[in-house]
Amino acid sequence: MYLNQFLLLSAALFAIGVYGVLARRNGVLVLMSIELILNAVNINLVSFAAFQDSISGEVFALFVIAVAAAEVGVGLAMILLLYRNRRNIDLTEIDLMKG
Amino acid sequence: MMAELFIFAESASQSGLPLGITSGGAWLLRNAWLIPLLPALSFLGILFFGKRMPRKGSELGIAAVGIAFVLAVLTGLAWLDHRDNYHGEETHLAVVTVEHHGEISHDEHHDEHHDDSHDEHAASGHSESGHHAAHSSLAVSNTVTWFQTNGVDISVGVLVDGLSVMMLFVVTLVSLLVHIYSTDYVGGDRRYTHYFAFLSLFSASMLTLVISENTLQLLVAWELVGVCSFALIGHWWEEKPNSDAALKAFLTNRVGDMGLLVGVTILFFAVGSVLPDTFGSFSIAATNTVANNGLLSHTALLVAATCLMAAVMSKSGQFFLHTWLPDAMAGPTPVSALIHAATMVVAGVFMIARLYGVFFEGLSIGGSSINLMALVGGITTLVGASLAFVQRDIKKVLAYSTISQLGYMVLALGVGAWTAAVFHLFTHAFFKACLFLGSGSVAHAVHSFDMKSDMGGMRKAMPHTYRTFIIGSIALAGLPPLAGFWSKDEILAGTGGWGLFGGTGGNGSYTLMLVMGMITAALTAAYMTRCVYLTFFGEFRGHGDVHESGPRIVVPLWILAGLAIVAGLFNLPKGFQLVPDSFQERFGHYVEPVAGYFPTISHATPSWSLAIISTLVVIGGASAAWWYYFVKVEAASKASGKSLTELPNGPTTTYPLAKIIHNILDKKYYLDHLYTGIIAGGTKGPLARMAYRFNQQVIDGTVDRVGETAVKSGQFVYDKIDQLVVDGAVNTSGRLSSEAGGELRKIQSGKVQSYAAILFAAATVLAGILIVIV
Amino acid sequence: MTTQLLTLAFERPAIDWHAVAPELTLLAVGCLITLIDIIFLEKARPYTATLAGLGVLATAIPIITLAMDGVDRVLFDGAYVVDDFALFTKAIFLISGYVVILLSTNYVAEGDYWENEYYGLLLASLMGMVMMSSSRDLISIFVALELLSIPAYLMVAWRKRDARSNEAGLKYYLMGVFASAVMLYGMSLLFGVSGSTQLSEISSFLTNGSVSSVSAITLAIVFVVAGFAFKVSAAPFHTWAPDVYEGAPTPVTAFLSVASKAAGFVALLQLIYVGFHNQSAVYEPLIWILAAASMTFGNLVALKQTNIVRMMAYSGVAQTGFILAPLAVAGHAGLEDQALSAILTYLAIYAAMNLGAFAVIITLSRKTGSAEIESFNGAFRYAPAMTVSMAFFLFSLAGIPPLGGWFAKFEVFSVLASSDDVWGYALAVIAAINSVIALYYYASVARRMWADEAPENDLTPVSTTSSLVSALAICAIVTLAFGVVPQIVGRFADVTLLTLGG
Amino acid sequence: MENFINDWGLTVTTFLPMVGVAVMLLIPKAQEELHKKTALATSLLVAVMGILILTQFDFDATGQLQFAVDHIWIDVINSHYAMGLDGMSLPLVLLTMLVVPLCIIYSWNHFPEPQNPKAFLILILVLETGMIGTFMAQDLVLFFVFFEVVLLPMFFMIAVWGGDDRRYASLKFFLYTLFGSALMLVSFLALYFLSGSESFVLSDLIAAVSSNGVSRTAGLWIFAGMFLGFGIKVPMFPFHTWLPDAHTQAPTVGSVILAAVLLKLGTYGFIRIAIPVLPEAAVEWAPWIGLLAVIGIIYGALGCLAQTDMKRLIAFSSVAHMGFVMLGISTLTDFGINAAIMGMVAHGLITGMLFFIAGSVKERYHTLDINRLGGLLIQAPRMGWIFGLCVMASLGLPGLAGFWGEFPAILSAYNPGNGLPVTTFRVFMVISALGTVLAAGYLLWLLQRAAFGTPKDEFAEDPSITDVTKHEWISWAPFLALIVAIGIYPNLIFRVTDGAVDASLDDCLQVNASELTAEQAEALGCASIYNLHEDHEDHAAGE
Repeated sequence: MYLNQFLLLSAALFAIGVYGVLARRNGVLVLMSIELILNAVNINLVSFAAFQDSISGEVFALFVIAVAAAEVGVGLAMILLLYRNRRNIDLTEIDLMKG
Repeated sequence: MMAELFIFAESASQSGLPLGITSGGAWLLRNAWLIPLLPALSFLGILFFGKRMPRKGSELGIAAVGIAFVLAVLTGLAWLDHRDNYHGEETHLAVVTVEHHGEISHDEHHDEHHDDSHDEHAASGHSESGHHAAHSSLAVSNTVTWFQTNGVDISVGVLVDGLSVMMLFVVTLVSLLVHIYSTDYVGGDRRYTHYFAFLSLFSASMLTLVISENTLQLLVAWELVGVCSFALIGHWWEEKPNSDAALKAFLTNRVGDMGLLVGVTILFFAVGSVLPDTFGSFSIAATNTVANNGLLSHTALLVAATCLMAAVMSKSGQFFLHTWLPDAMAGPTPVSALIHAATMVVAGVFMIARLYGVFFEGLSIGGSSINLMALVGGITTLVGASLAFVQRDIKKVLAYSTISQLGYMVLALGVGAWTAAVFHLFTHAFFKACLFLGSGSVAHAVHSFDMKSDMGGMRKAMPHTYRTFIIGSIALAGLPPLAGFWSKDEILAGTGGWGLFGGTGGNGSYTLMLVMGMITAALTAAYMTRCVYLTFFGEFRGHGDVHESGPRIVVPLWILAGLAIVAGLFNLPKGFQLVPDSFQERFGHYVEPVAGYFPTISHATPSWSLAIISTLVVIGGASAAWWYYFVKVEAASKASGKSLTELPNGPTTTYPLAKIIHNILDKKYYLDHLYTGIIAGGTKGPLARMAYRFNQQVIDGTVDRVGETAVKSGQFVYDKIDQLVVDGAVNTSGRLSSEAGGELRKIQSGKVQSYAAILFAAATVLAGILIVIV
Repeated sequence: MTTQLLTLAFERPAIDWHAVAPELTLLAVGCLITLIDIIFLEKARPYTATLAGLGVLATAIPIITLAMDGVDRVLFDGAYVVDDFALFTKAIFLISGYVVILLSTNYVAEGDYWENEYYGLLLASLMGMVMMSSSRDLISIFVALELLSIPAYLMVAWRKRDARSNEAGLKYYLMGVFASAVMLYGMSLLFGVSGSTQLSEISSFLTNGSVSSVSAITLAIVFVVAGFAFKVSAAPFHTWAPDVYEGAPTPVTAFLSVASKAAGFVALLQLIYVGFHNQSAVYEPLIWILAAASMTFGNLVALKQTNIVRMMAYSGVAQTGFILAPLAVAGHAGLEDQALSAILTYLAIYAAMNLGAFAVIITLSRKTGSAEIESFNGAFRYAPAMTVSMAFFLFSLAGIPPLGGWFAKFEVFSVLASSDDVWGYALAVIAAINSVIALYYYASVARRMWADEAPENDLTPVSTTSSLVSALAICAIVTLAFGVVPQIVGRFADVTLLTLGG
Repeated sequence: MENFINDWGLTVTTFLPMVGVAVMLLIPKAQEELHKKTALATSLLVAVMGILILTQFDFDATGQLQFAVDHIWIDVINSHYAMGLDGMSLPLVLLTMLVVPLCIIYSWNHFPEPQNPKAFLILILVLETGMIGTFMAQDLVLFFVFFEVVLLPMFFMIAVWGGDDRRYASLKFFLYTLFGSALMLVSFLALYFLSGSESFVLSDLIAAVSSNGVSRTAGLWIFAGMFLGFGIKVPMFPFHTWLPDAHTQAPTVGSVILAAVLLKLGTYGFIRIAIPVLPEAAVEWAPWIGLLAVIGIIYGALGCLAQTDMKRLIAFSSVAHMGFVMLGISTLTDFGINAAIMGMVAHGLITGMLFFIAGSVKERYHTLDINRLGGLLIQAPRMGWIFGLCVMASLGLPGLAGFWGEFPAILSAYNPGNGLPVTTFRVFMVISALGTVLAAGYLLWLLQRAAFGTPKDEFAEDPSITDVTKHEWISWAPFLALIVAIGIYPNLIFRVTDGAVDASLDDCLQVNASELTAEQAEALGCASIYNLHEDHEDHAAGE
């Protein structure tokens, strides 16, 4: 198996994730697509670490996973707050401030 | 002895062109600057303490001018003594010219003592005959540093020679008489003190102008005199026409001053490039000397002379810049007498006389071709005389006559008759001042200047004024034996006109000038007769009782009238047998400098035949007018019972159209008119009126329109260019940036996903560009 | 290949405790505050603010001692470096953190939300920044970035029941996470290409190693720089800033506009100077575009703003453009150090000016109640001292001597002027024009406060608290000092990153 | 005392007003009298220091920098705190020290509209520091800092105490001058870097430029930057639109200081920095500066003819006057620059007086619309005559200061420095002579409409129109005395400036081109100037 296959997989995941963030209206789904992007990054890191047999790639991936968890926690809290105030979490409607 | 940088005391080692100017001389000559200082101090005194003085400042003014007059006379005598028995101990100021401009030839000079006897009579003083450049001292010059720049000292000082002594005498005398006259004439005025303050300031600046040693000082005094005339013309500035007249006078003078400014600059640097170790010099003596000896390039002199001529034309009311002078009559009459007859207007003539070297070389007066100066003088005499005809206002008549006489002087200077011009200036000052003051006293009595409606038949009521006015007019007309005849005859002889009249000699034969001079002489006689008739003869048309003016008016009138009679004797022509040799041509002998700083001009030999012809022409002009007024109008007014001023159905009303075309061809018309005029007499009126209207609409109009166009263009420039273009550019750039701000704000749509889209798009686009570039 | 990983025996890396002292003290104070908050709840309310302030000042002590002995300390074989650069930037973070604490004591106390957690979050974020300035390794940079960003998300959404703060929080969170994800992708590629996460190794690998695909590196660099461009709100990535600044509570906005922006710049400097040291062909045009865009964009949009905080946001974007400018020519020979010191000086002076301006805005909005510029009209009549100091800060931001800003702009201009190439001069001209446009909105605000009538001219004086006044005093003195005697900051900022990196 | 003045004199004089400001900050706003007294005391103290400096000033060596002080200020960019005074800056510094106390006295009991004497007087004192500092600074960065310090107080003076359209005027004034100074800063930097001088001090820069020189194009660009920076401040023709607005909207005292001193910063910059440092570029730029100056003269005059507001007319007239000053400078000769400095001092005094009178008229008539004014000489005769005197001085009547500013400038234009096109400068001379006529036109028209004639009926029996008050007399008397004194004896100024101008002008510009042979020119290092313009060799030898 060649490195490129892994890179292509991660690039694909990355693209899907970005699409998810830009297109989805529901807050939670946007959070899920961000997770998708982060996992793409992890795949990238791990594959590079394996092929160049340097350990720091994996360490980096571990950190990314940990931080991603923290981020999701805060993100969900935010969305919960939004739901409590607005009764819906449609991102396109939160445009009180503009210009 | 204070030596200037470029003119240094001539010592044996460096020889140079002898200027004939010594520094030092009698105490009075060295301290001639006291004369202008006195009126200046009195100006300040009156300004600050005038209100609190018993006679509200007038006594201080009269005292100052009186002392100045006495000093002027003493300086004159001291100068005559200095001129005649010069002992050669003062140091001669000689200009040294830069060697590499080729060797300057100057013949050997030796000191020559005059062994003449000193005659107690002021005017006489026999000196050696002939004019070879004896090493005699002509002028006394003392200077002190005024300011330094570029390492060179620019100095201010005093130059006392024949011309300045004569001018000092004239200015102080006329100013004194006018001061005395004004105490009565301006008696009740509410700004009596201010009037006397500015009168003293005027005298001070005129006296400074007269004795100024360099062109910069001349320019300073020239403009100061202009300001004083502005203040005095606008004395009653409550009424708009008075302040308009003052403004117009000052602005026209200012136009002329522009020429003076440019001329002085050109001369300053031209002389500077010739003299060693200085980049410029204002000194009149040096400029004249360098010009006489052909060291300056002809083009520079020509340009400078033309520019200075512009200044003369504006200040001395020559042809197309004369429009301010008649309007200047809006000022009080003593002011007109002093400023617009005797002193200020002759400043232009004085400047030509002072810088004669420059004009002589620049306009090549020597050659017989008609130069600019002669032409301008000639035209002005004719225009002045013809316009004087049609005036209703007695002062306007005298104003136009002054323009005409000034034209005479400029004409004389243009043809090279220097002494004749200066002598005419000398005599004209007296009789013109006498006429003006006379007209003032008449107007004072009648409270109006309008001859046609308010005067007539005043000879019985005001005998003194009448007699002095008659003497003045005869002198002005130029009938012998009064002053006018001698000076005018000298000028006509000076023109060196037709051979057959014997007036040969001069600097080339200027026939056209002689003809113009003759015509003007006739016209002058004619309009003065008209003026005398309308004022003093026929029935009194005014209202109220008329009584003779007080002594303070009549005494100056008589003094001036006396001078008008006596003045002529100063310069009797050369071959005049009736008088011993020593009395001939005293004026010319003393006033005309014979020195390095004066060009060598040839003198015309006066001839009897020319004198007789000119007298006949004058009598002809006078009789034509006399016949028209004293006979026909007198008869018509007796027939109609009321006092007429001109024939009711005279020729003027019959052919209006002809007159308009005619006017454009007036040159020739004048000549034809001269012949028919003598015969027909009455037709002169319409032409003058046409000329007057032409003058008002065309020349005067152009001056006013120039003013208006300047204002309109100012409006245009300000509204269009300044507000629209320059300011607009600034404002639009301001508006553009804020509108751009407005547009860019719209990108901020408020939706977080559009933000994320922008972020990602930017990142990818930038990456794409850089991948392509790197 | 997997076995080789397991055999590594784990031995504890030698830790130089003095070098890490500042981070540790901050950690200790943070934990202390959270503990006190949990245990004493209501009773601890008045003490947490002062305790947080004292804590921050306490961390300043180890920094001073580290600076005293002047030795550069390297830990974890190059991943964590404490040198002059790091100390100077840590000092900036701590001082601005302290001023933010002063600003927020009354704001938070009077607000109706629970108070103590605010200071815990603040200290955590400070901790992240302090770590950022010493980290020379991709992983530590990423961790430091997330440590300072996540508490910031929460602080922005601090006013739970206010829709605006809520919206700002969410926007900041989503954009922040998305940007760091993009940055991570870049970092992973960078790691992939060079095989190590140490910046120094990456740069040595990039210079002499046989590089397989140049385009991959460029993509990596752009994505990484984009991530940090978001953090410093450079032009195309700045869209979050106005909404977040307006929505967040004003002390948090101050914190974001100064501290987190500075942290972003510190990371950017480390990456470029240490990481892509000789990739100037890539990052110079990129930074040039970012700088020019943010200057022009920021200034133009700021012209039309009616809300003072949004205006300060756009002015922040413009100032970022100015700070980036020297970086755009940093690649030229001999200019690296001068550009670096120019950026650091600008950051220090910008911190003082901006915090001062926000201090005045906070004090005045206690009376006017709204951040609209109209409401500030005629402030001169009822609060002369406030207006004079606001004019002070605004004109310093505009760059008028003798106030601090002129020296900052002067340094930037001198770097650009001596860059001696067309791009440098072009940027200088753009900067000159922009400083004039910037002056327009700064001066019009100052003029409004001086000249116009106060709204229905109620001239009741403003109730100022001691902490606000002291914050204002610190900022004013520092701005004037930088203006009149600029060599103070000049000498400190004269550090270099090259010795370690290159 | 002697060495105190020598090494501390300048610093004390410059920063004394700041001490005054500090004292006034402590005094509460209510005690207005105390504020006025402290402000006046400070400014008088500065004037006393000025007189002390004048007495110590060595008049034979006006060329060298006296009381020189040079300490390191910002070592990072090695700029020094270098101050010095020579013949060129002495008259301008003394003018500043004269104007400020008189302005304070003038506004003693009638401060402009929003009554706040404390802030107003503090701004005036800050202005004084800025102005004195600029004239004494010998280091480019220090010059730039003081040049900008002057900007802020003026902006606030116009913005807060100005007329009804002050918003637009103050912003425009601020942006214009700031744009100019930004460009000036860039050119200072470029000059410093390209010439490789080791510090920003003027003498080092001149030495560096003359030793290793700056390339011709670079020199031109740098001079262009400086020209824009200073030109906007002068103001020269295309950049003058801020002046009329700033003047009409500024309070009386503000426009007096603006006219009397602030306009001189630009021209002073030219003769102190631009010309001595870059003589070659100056020679190339001089004809263009001359052209703009002449256009300025005519444009200013035409602008005046179109005005209805008295203050705006006086503002436009100062555009024309500064045109003469710039014409003097553009000739690059000793005579020309002497005339320029004299022109600056004279314009400062005369236009300052005109604005004082305009201010007093505005107070009495509450309008400056010329059509509504009239008969000033009847209602306030003394003020009318003073107005007349100032009008006469302003149109350049000899015997008053104005003449010595204009006439030598016109005179020197006839004979410009080496390497300048002689014929073009002579055309400039004629046009500027025409300018004097236009000047007489619009000024006398103003005098006629405002002073002569009878007062309009709306003011005819208005009791509030009083003649000159005590405060006005005290503040105006020195101005009037100086205008007349300098008019009669101009050596007061020329004597001081002649040596300094001689020293500042690069010697290639001075020596007469025609006398120099080619290798002498080489030796003097003026080859660049002469071969720049060998076609202008026919240097007016008697032509």
